[in-house]
Amino acid sequence: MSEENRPEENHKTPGTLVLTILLLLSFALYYFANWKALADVWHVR
Amino acid sequence: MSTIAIAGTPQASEPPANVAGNHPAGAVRKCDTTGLPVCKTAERYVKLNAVMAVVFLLVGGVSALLLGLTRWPSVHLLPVDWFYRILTAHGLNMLIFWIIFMEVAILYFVGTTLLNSRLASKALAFTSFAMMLTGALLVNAMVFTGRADVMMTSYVPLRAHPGFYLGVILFAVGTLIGVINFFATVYIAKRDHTYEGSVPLVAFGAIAAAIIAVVTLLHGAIVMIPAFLWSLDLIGQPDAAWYRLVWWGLGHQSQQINVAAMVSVWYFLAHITTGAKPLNQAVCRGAFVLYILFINIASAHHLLVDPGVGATWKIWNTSYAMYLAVLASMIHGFTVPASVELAMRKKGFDKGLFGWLFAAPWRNPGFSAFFLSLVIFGFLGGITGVTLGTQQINIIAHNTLRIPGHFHTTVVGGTSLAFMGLCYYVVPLVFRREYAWRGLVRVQPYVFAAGITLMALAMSFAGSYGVPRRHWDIEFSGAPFSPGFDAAAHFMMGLVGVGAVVAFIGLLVFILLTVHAVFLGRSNEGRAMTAW
Amino acid sequence: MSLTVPEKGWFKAPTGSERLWIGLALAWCMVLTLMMPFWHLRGKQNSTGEAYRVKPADFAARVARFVDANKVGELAGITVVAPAPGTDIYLQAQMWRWYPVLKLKKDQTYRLHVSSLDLQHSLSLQPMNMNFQILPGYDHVLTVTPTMAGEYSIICNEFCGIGHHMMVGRIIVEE
Amino acid sequence: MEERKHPIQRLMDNTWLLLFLGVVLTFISYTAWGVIELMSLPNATLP
Repeated sequence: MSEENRPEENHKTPGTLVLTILLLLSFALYYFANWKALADVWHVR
Repeated sequence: MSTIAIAGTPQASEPPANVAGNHPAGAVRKCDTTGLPVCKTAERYVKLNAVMAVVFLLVGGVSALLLGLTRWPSVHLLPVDWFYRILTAHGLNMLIFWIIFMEVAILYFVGTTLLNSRLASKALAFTSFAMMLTGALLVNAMVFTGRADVMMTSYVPLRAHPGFYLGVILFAVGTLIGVINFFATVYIAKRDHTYEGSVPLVAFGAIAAAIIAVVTLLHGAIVMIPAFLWSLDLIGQPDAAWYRLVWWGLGHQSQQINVAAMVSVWYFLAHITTGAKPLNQAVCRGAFVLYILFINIASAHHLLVDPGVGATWKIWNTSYAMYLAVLASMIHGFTVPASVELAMRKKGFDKGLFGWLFAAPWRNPGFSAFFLSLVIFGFLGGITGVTLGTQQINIIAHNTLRIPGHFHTTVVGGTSLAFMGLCYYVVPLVFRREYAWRGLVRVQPYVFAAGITLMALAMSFAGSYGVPRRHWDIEFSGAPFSPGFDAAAHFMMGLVGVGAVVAFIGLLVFILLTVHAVFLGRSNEGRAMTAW
Repeated sequence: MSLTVPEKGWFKAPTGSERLWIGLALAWCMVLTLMMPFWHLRGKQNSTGEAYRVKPADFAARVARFVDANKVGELAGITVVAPAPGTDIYLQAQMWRWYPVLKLKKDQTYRLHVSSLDLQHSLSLQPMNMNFQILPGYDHVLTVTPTMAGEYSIICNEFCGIGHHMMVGRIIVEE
Repeated sequence: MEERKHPIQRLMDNTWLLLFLGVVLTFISYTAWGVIELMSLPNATLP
């Protein structure tokens, strides 16, 4: 069996998963902080 | 090519690949480092396009320095007319000429070397290059002689000299011809069976970029031809809202070509610097398909507080049809570092969560440029882009410095930095010349990344205090009222200046070392390139 | 690898942490997708793009009538108007001024019509930092409710020529 | 024996279909819809 088709035990990438979850958390923080900032301005439609 | 024969099962439905490719005799050489075939015609045009890319990068870079020194409140270098003139030149040279010349070079390289094919047409490659160069020179001539102080966007009814629109049209049509030449190469490679099965992943990414380029350039033609005719007084003024709608089909989507090309370059550099292989090609390709189908409609990001287009149109289009292109970027943001992690772990750097990352080849400028590009694009560019492109949130961001703060982390910290990392391999492999002063090359990506990050973050903060983009004087001298920005905003504008200077130093080091290597570097013909 | 053709059988479902990440990312994209319609229905700040076609001359004439009917004074050489709450009010953008100065009441709702007589401009209310694009030929209607009293500046943040930085107007909101 | 391919793999291997879809979807969703929105605007009454 070739390298790329081996079962996924050899495909463990825990470091990358931690990095991407960090990305998701900062994303959520920035995103909702901006909704909060938006909620503070005048009302407009 | 390793294929696995399962006992009793016949092989693929396609006939076997023609390993020699479809090159005429003498038109191909074997790369001394990688063993890959290099089409000599394509190589010539890769060189020509890459050299012009760097020339326009220098023009855009000097402009950037002047702009940074003008928006630095205590320096305020340029007079008002030259500020807007240089700003116009900066946008066009950086966002259009540097990047698209580079991308045409990438397309020619990928279409021929990775697909093992000859370039479809020498004549088209020449026509494309000649038109692009003429167009870019014409635009620059118009801008620097003060006949097109209209910004990169040239929003009607602002009006430039007809030569300006003609230059943009020539450049766009020239690019389109180059893209057609690439597609023709993809076609003849398949027809001549120069490869077997599916195209390589990097080629697939390049195809995605080329498809996005077609959409972009069609919009460019639709909007620029009426603007050109209007500047000649042959037709009436195009409608302002219509112009914005179609122009951003050019302006925003041209940046999506960059995204697709940059991600391909990430896969390329990850492989060539660490031996990384994607975990699952179907996932990577699926993400590129999502780009092709959905990323272009986010041109709506620029019209979120515009009159005329309604909330449904805005919400649907700004969300890339339910954020499917964002999903694609988040997938690449995983698959690219994961492939590096896997490769490093297999080499034995298996300690803890991040042992692989610390052991990565940080002294290799190809790797550091690629990984910094990934981090800057993901953490700064991606997050700010999606947030600012949220329909309602755009109310507190439109046309403030938050917007350039965002796109300097995507297009400069992301795409330009990745392309610089690419050059550290293109020059030794295609020009077959070695870089000198290698210690300086090793620090270049860090200097550039630090400068651009500082500048972009400072722009973002200043923008959240309301500081406008494309603005000569935030003291508003001569205005009836003074808005009086927060002192913190002025401090941030100072940091914009400092960051711009640092980034410019990084850029200048890149350009000088690259020009030196191309014209005076030690030749490595006949042997492998010196490893970084 | 990424530079050569993939081996046969490359098309397969993701597994392990890659699959987990795709799931997380997809869930987050659904959150992003739902936020905009949610805010459109429940939030107080939306840009609906309400607009009508208008000839610049017609708009200028309407602004002139509006100013005549509601004039209360002058500030820095610009006429100040104090329209009745709940009415249609007008603001004109041109190189390089906003006209007139508007005096509004806090927590009252107005239908603010804005258009340009020449180039594209962009209305940027400071220090509130609210921004809307203003185009010639389009009557952009913003149904706006000032929720805070004070003096606000309107700067132009779309490039409109050499005097762009001098284009500053004012809105005064009284309790 | 014909090799069986997943329909999505077949889409990924078909450059021309991808090109077609990429162009058409953008023109419908962004450009055409946007232009229709602009064209269907009524004239201002300026009350």
